[in-house]
Amino acid sequence: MQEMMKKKAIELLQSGEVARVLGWKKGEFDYDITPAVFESVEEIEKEFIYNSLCSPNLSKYLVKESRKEGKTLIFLKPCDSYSLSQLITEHRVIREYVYAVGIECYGKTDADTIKQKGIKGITRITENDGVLNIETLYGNEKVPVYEVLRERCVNCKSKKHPVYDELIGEEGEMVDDCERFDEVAKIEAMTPEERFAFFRNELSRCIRCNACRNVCPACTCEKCVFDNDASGIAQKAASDSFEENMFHIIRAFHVAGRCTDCGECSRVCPQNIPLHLLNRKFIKDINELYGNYHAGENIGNRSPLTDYTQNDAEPNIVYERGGKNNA
Amino acid sequence: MQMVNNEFKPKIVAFCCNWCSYAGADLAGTNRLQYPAEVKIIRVPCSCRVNPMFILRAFQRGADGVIICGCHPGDCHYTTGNYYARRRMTLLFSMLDFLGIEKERTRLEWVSAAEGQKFASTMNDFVKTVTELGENKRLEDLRCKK
Amino acid sequence: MLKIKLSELPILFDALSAKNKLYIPSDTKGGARFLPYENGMKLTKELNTVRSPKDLFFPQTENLMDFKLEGKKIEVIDTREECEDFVIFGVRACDVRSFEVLDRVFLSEPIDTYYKNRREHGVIVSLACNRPEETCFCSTFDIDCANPEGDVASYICGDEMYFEPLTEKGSELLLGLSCLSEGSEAPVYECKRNIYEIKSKLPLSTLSAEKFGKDMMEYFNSDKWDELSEACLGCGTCTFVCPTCQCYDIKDFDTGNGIKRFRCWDSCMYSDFTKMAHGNPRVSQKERFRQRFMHKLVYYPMNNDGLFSCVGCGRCLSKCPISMNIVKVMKKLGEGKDE
Amino acid sequence: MNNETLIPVIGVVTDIRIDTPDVKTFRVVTPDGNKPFEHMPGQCAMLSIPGVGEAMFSITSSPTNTEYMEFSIKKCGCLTDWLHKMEVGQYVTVRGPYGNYFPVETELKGKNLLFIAGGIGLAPLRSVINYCRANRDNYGTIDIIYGSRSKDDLVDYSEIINEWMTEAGVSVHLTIDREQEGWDGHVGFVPNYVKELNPDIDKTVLVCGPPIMIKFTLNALKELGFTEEQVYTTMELRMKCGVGKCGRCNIGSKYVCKDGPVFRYDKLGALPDEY
Repeated sequence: MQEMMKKKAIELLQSGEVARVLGWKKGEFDYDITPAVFESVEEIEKEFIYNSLCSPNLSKYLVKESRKEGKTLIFLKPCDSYSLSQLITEHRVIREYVYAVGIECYGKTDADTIKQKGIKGITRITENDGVLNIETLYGNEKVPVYEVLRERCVNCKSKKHPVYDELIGEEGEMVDDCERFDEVAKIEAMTPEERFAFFRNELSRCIRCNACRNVCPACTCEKCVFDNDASGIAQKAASDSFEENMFHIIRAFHVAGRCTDCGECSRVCPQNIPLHLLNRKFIKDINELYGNYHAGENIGNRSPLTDYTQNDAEPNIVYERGGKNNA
Repeated sequence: MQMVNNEFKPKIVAFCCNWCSYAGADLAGTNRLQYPAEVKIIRVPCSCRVNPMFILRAFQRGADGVIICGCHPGDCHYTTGNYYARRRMTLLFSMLDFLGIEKERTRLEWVSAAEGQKFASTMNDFVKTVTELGENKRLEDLRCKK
Repeated sequence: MLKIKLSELPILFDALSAKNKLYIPSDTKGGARFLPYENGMKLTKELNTVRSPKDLFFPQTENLMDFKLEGKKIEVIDTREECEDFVIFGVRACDVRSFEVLDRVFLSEPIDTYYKNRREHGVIVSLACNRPEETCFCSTFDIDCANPEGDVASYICGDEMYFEPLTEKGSELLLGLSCLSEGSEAPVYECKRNIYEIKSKLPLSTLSAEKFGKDMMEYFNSDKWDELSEACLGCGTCTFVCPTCQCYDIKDFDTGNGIKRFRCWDSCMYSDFTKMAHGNPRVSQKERFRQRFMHKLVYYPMNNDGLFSCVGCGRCLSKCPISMNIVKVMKKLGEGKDE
Repeated sequence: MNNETLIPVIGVVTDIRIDTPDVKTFRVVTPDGNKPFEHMPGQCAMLSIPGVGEAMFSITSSPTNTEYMEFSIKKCGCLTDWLHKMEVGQYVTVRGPYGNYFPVETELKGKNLLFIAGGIGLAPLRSVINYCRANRDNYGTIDIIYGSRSKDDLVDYSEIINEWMTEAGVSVHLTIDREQEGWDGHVGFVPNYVKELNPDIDKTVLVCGPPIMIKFTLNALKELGFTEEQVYTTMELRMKCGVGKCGRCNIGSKYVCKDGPVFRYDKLGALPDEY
C-alpha cells in the first residue's frame, strides 16, 4: 500500500499535475507519525509513510494548503474523505485545487491505544499481515491490529469515499450494522443524575488546550468565538464547571449537522475525554428527528440545521422521549 | 409585606420575539392578566435570533429557567425564522438533557400577538415547574453567586 | 534510610494526610493525575501523570484579587490567604527539576507571592523511575531519574518502598512516622543499578542539548522552522501538559456583583497570545511554534545560567496531536551543526 | 504577606486634557492627592479599569513633577476607548513602575540630545524632555524633531509652543505629513525632515514613534553618519504582568517589560526581528 501511494505521489509530482503532496511522515519512533507536506520526490522517498498507525485526518490542512499555487495531492482514508466532502460543501476548500486519492482502510490504531493495554517503553513497531510486532524495553509483544483499534474504527461507519479522483485499493460500502450510537443510547437510558455525574467526571478533566477544536475539520472559523474577547464568552481556561460545560456544549453545537464523526476530537484529547459522544448525540437526534443524514456523504447537501420542514417535531419531544425522568 | 425568607422565587428569562410574543406579553399586561414578576423579558427580533449561548449565559448569570417565545410556525415575520429556531432549540434542549441538566428548565412556546391569555398561562405554568425544580445547580457559575 | 512494605502504603498515606493535605498520583479515566488523597486511593502504576504537578504551585486558574465598583469608585480587595502545608508524593525526578525552572521565573524579583506562598508550604516526596519509557530523555538535561531531588527521595525496591530525607523539611516530614522502619541501603543500590542499566538502553539516551543555549540568531533564522511547524495545529496541549511552561494571562470576570481578576495558563501557541490593538508581531503559526522551542532551548538558558527550560519528561512526545515535539525539533535543528 | 506586584493601587483621574481628536492626557493621583509612585523617564505603568482590561502605558509626565502622574493615551482598542469616555473623578488602578528607563543619569549626561518623535510616540519622550529641562545643566543642547499626520494630531501642542519653543537652548522642529490650511511650518515625513535638518553627529538620539517611522528614521540617521550606539528607542509589545513572567513580550531572550522598554539600537539589532 505504502509503496503504491509513494509511486502515485512521485508520478503526479513529476508530471506537474500536483505541486505538493499531503501525507504522513515518519516520526522519531515508529508510532509518532506527523502529517506533512511533501514538495519533492526525495522527501517522499525518504520520509513518506503509510501504515496502521497513520491516524491523523489530513483534510483540514487543505484549507491552508489548497490556497497555495497549484494542485495539492491528498491521501484520504474513507472518514477523511467525508471531511473533505463537507469542507467542499462549505466552500472552505475548492475542489479544483485538490487531487484526492482515496485509500482503503481497515482501521487505525495509535500509541495511546496500544499503551492503554499496558505495553510501555515501545522501541519499535513493525506490522505484518495485520499483526503488530511491538518491541519494548521490557520485552516483546505481538498484537493484532484489530485488538488495538481506535474507538472510531471499531465503530467504523463507512468504508466508502464520497469524494476522490482516483482510488488505491478497493472501494468499500457504508457499514450497515455500525454500532456507533450504542454508547449514546446507553447514556440516554441513565437517570439525569447519572448522566450529570458521568459528564461532570469526563468534562472536569478538560484542560482547555483547544486541541479538539483546532484539529476538527468542521471548525474552520477564522476566529473562534472562544478566542474573541468581544464575544463576552472568550475563555482560556475554565475557571468554573460552568465554563467547561459551556465550551463543550457550544463546540459540539457549532459542528452539529456538519460533523462527519471522524473522531479526531477524541483522538487528540490529552485527557481522553470521549468528546465524540456529544457529536454523536447530535447526529443521533438529527437522524431520529429529521431523517437519516450523514454530513459529507454528498457534496452540496443541505445541513439539517440550515433546513426545516413545516412538520418538524416540537422541542417538547425532548420531555417525552426516552431516558428516565428526574428521580 | 415581608416575604417569607426561605420561599424560593426562581429567576426566569423569557426571550420573546418582537412581532408576536412580545406583543402577546403586552396584551397580557393591558388585559391585566397576572403572571409572576420573576419573569424577565428580553425582546429579540425573532426567535431564531436566540443563540444557544444566550441561553447558557442566562443560566450562568443566575437564571433558573429560560423560555423562548416566538410566532406560531408559519406566522414568522421573517417567514421561516421560527422553523430554524425550532430545530436548533430541539437539539440544544436534548443536549442539555443528555448532559443531565434538568430539561424542564428550558422551554420553547409559540405565542401570537393575540394570545395574551396564553402568554400569562404559559409563564405561570413555567414558573411553577421551575419553582418545583428548585435552584439551578447543574449549570451555575459559582462566581456569579452572591 | 527508612522503609515500608508496599502493602502498608495506605497506612503511610493515612498518617501523612492526617497531618497535611496529601497529593498522590492516582489513576483516572484520563490517565494518572495528582489528586488530593482520600482513603482507599491507590498510587498509580503509570510512570508519570498526564498533567504535570506544576498545577499545585501554579494552578491553571487562580483568583488574584477582587474589585468592588461603585459609581466612579473602585476598591481593591486582596484575596490572598496563607496556604496550608501540603505534601506531594511520588514526583518524578524530571518534575522535581521543573520546580527549579519555575522558581527561577516566579521567585526572581519581583517575587510572585501567589507562587511563593504555595512553594513554601509544599513538601516534595520524589520517586525514582524503575521503568523509564522510550519517551524519557531527562539525562539530556543532566537529570538522574535514579537519584531524584526533592525534600524526600523514595525508591520502590521489590515489595518495599525506601525513603531518604534530603532536606530539613523532608526529615521533619518523616519524623515520628511509626509505620516506617529502618532499612539497609543495599536494596536501594540494587534498584539504582537496575535503573542505570535500563537508562543506557533508552532510545533517546544519546540526545544532547549541548548545541543549544547559545547562537540565538542562528537558530532563530534557521530555515527549518517552516517544515517543523507546518503541521502544528496551534492548540495548547504541549504547553499545558509541560511541567515548565509558565506563561499566563490575566483576565477580569464580571460576576455581576464585583470583578474578579484571575490569572490562567496561556499558551504561546495561541494566535491571540501576542495580539495587540494594532497587530501581531508573531503573524503565523511558524513564529509561535518557533517562540516555544526557542524559549525552552535558547532564550531561557541564556537568561538562567544555561539551565534548560525542558526536563525531558516526554509528555509532549506522547500527547501532541500531530506528534511534533521537542525531540524532533532538537534533532532537526541540530542537523549539520558543528559541535 | 509581602507586597504583590500584580496588585495595583487606586488612582483618581483629576484632569483630562484633549490633545488631539484621538489622544487624551489623563492626570492621575492617589485618592489622598499624592503621586501614585516614583518613576524614571521612559518607565511604564499598568493602567486598568477592572472588568474592561489592563494595559501598559508609558508615563508621560516627568519624574521631576512631584504632584501627579500623566498618561497620554491614544484611542485604539477596548480599554483605551473606555478611558476616553471616562470623566474627571473616575478611579482607575495603577501599578508600576515597570521596565528600565532612558539613561538620563548616566550615558545621556553631558550629551547633546536629539529627540525624534512621531505621533503618540512623543508620550514617552515628553517625560525625558521635561526631565532634562528641569536638570538643564546636566545636558548639552536639546533638539526636538516632532511630526504627526496633521496639525491637529500634534500631542501636547500648547506645551510645545508655550514652554519648549520659548526656552533658551531648546530648539523644536515640527512637521506634518500633508499640507494643511493654517500651517506654515514644515511639511513632510519625519525621516526626510531629519535628513533635511542634517543634525550634528555628536548628538545622542532618542527615537519613538510608529515602527515604520523608527525604521526609516534609523536609516536616515545612519546616512547622516550616526552610529547605532548613539540611538535609543523605546518599544511596545503585548504585556500582561509587567514583570517578565507572563511570557509574551519577549524579543528573543529579552523581555520588553523588564529588560526594556528602552533599548539602545545596537542592542536591539542583536535580537531577532520579531516586533
